[in-house]
Amino acid sequence: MAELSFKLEKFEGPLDLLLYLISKHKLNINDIPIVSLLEQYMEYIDQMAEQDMEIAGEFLEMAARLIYIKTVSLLPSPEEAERLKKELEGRLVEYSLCKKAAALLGERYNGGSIFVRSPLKIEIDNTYRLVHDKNILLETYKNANLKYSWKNETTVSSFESIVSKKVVSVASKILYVLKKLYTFGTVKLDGIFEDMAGRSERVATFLAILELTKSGRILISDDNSEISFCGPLREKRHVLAEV
Amino acid sequence: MQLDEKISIIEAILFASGDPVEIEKLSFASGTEQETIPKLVKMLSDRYEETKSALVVIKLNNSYQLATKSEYADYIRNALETKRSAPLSSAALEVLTIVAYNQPVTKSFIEHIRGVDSSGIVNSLIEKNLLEEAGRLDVPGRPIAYRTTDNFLRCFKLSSLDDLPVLPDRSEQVSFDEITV
Amino acid sequence: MQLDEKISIIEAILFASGDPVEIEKLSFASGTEQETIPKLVKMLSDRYEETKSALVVIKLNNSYQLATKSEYADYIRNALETKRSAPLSSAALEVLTIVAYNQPVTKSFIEHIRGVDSSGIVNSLIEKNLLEEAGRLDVPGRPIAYRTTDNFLRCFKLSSLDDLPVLPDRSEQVSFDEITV
Repeated sequence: MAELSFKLEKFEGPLDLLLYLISKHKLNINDIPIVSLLEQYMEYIDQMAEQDMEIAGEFLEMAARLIYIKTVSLLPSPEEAERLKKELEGRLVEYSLCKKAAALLGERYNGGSIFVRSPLKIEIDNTYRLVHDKNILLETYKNANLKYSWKNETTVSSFESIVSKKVVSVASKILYVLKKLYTFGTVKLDGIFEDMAGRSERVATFLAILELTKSGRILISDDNSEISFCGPLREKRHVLAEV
Repeated sequence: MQLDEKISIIEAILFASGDPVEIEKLSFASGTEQETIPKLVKMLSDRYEETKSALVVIKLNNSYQLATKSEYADYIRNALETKRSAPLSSAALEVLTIVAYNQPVTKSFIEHIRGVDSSGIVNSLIEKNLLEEAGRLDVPGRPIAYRTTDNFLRCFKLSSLDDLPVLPDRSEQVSFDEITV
Repeated sequence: MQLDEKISIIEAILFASGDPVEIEKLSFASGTEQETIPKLVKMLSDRYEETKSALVVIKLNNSYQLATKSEYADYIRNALETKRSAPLSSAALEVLTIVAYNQPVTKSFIEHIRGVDSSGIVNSLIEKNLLEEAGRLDVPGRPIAYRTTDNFLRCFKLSSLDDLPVLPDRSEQVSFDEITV
């Protein structure tokens, strides 16, 4: 187990972990089987949780993202899922390129073993001596003023359309629910909506719980009053929560 | 003027400046044609080579700088009482790579590619004088952009960013051996 | 170890230190007996002499320092001064113009118009003797105000500030009262 935890800690982030899984299981990075990748990914996350390692938000967010892609792919029209999958694949290819380039660059590093001097200190007359046409000032002033008036036009109303309509994503709420569960083990269903003001937020949370239930990550109790993790985590978290 | 003398003028200027000096400035200050400067610098390098001097002339972008050969690093560290700097972590190398190939870039660009918060690493690379701020981008929020420094070029034995290793082929399948740094 | 190599170690340490280095330190850092150091330094000097290098080793009390021969002083001055008298950047011109038309103004007024921190530019314009301090403004915080210098008038061929090109429409111009600091 000690060996495993060493392995888990060395991942730089979720993308790093995903690349590892893709390479370990010889998956095609240009056409990832999301379902099996998600399973393997969640296995690692569970292991981290079992070892009481602090799971960084980025790892949970990626879990939420994978679950979301999987869920969307079950919908009748798979275009959205395909788009999200392509986006993730793109990021993975890009990150793997980055890692390769970093390795190449690392080979050249000489560890700061070349030394240079600081400049000689001599008395210097810094007076500016070049001569310019005075109309340069006029041109410059016009441009500087332009900048100012442009700034002036940026008023609250420019942002209204962005701010007023707040859309809460289901993915962010999946993350929210998972985080709650990792902290408390079991969560009362009506408690989870308590602090939510907006309709969009409530709807997203509700959908998040449905998605998580559908993908088998969480379990709704028989009387529909609380949720908890499926599988081995459940018992452990129960104990923790009671202590 | 004797050729030897011209070489020494270049040497004197490089020595006194400490920092990299552009070819134009060397040309202006020494009263020599710009085209001749690289030749004179080459002769200065040869002179150091022949006398087994500890000094070298390195080229950074369009500039030259006088520096010590890396094999003398330990002796210099002893004298200046500086510690050997720890090797760069793979995370730091990743961030440097992203900046080097895409500069100027913002922190959020770096984080998007790496998928993890990289603020601490960027700051420590700035402290190490491998990255520097490059003003603010003219996009909403006016985020700070970052670029690599001359010291970065020196530390990676590059004379300019064009010298960066060619990026691996995009189409290749990753294997974990390759990507473990 | 070769004698050549020992000489170069001394050279490397003197080069990187910049300041004078004591014999004890040279001895410790290079792992050479103290008595040997003067001999090695002498050989380094001879090496410079033979190659007609611009460098010399000078002795100060119990220390040695690397320096340039005095006959190169003018070239060095040329090089270091051109570093400072490079043509004004467009940012510097912008700051200069803002001050010229609105003086006396504070740094925060300049920053307000430009939308970016301008402290460094103001300071370098002061160094170039194009701007100078003009006392403190009698507003909260008593910020320092800046104005242009006589040298500024010379550089832009103006006989007085009244000579500044007339702005297209004065009423469009932001005045200091509008944007209180």
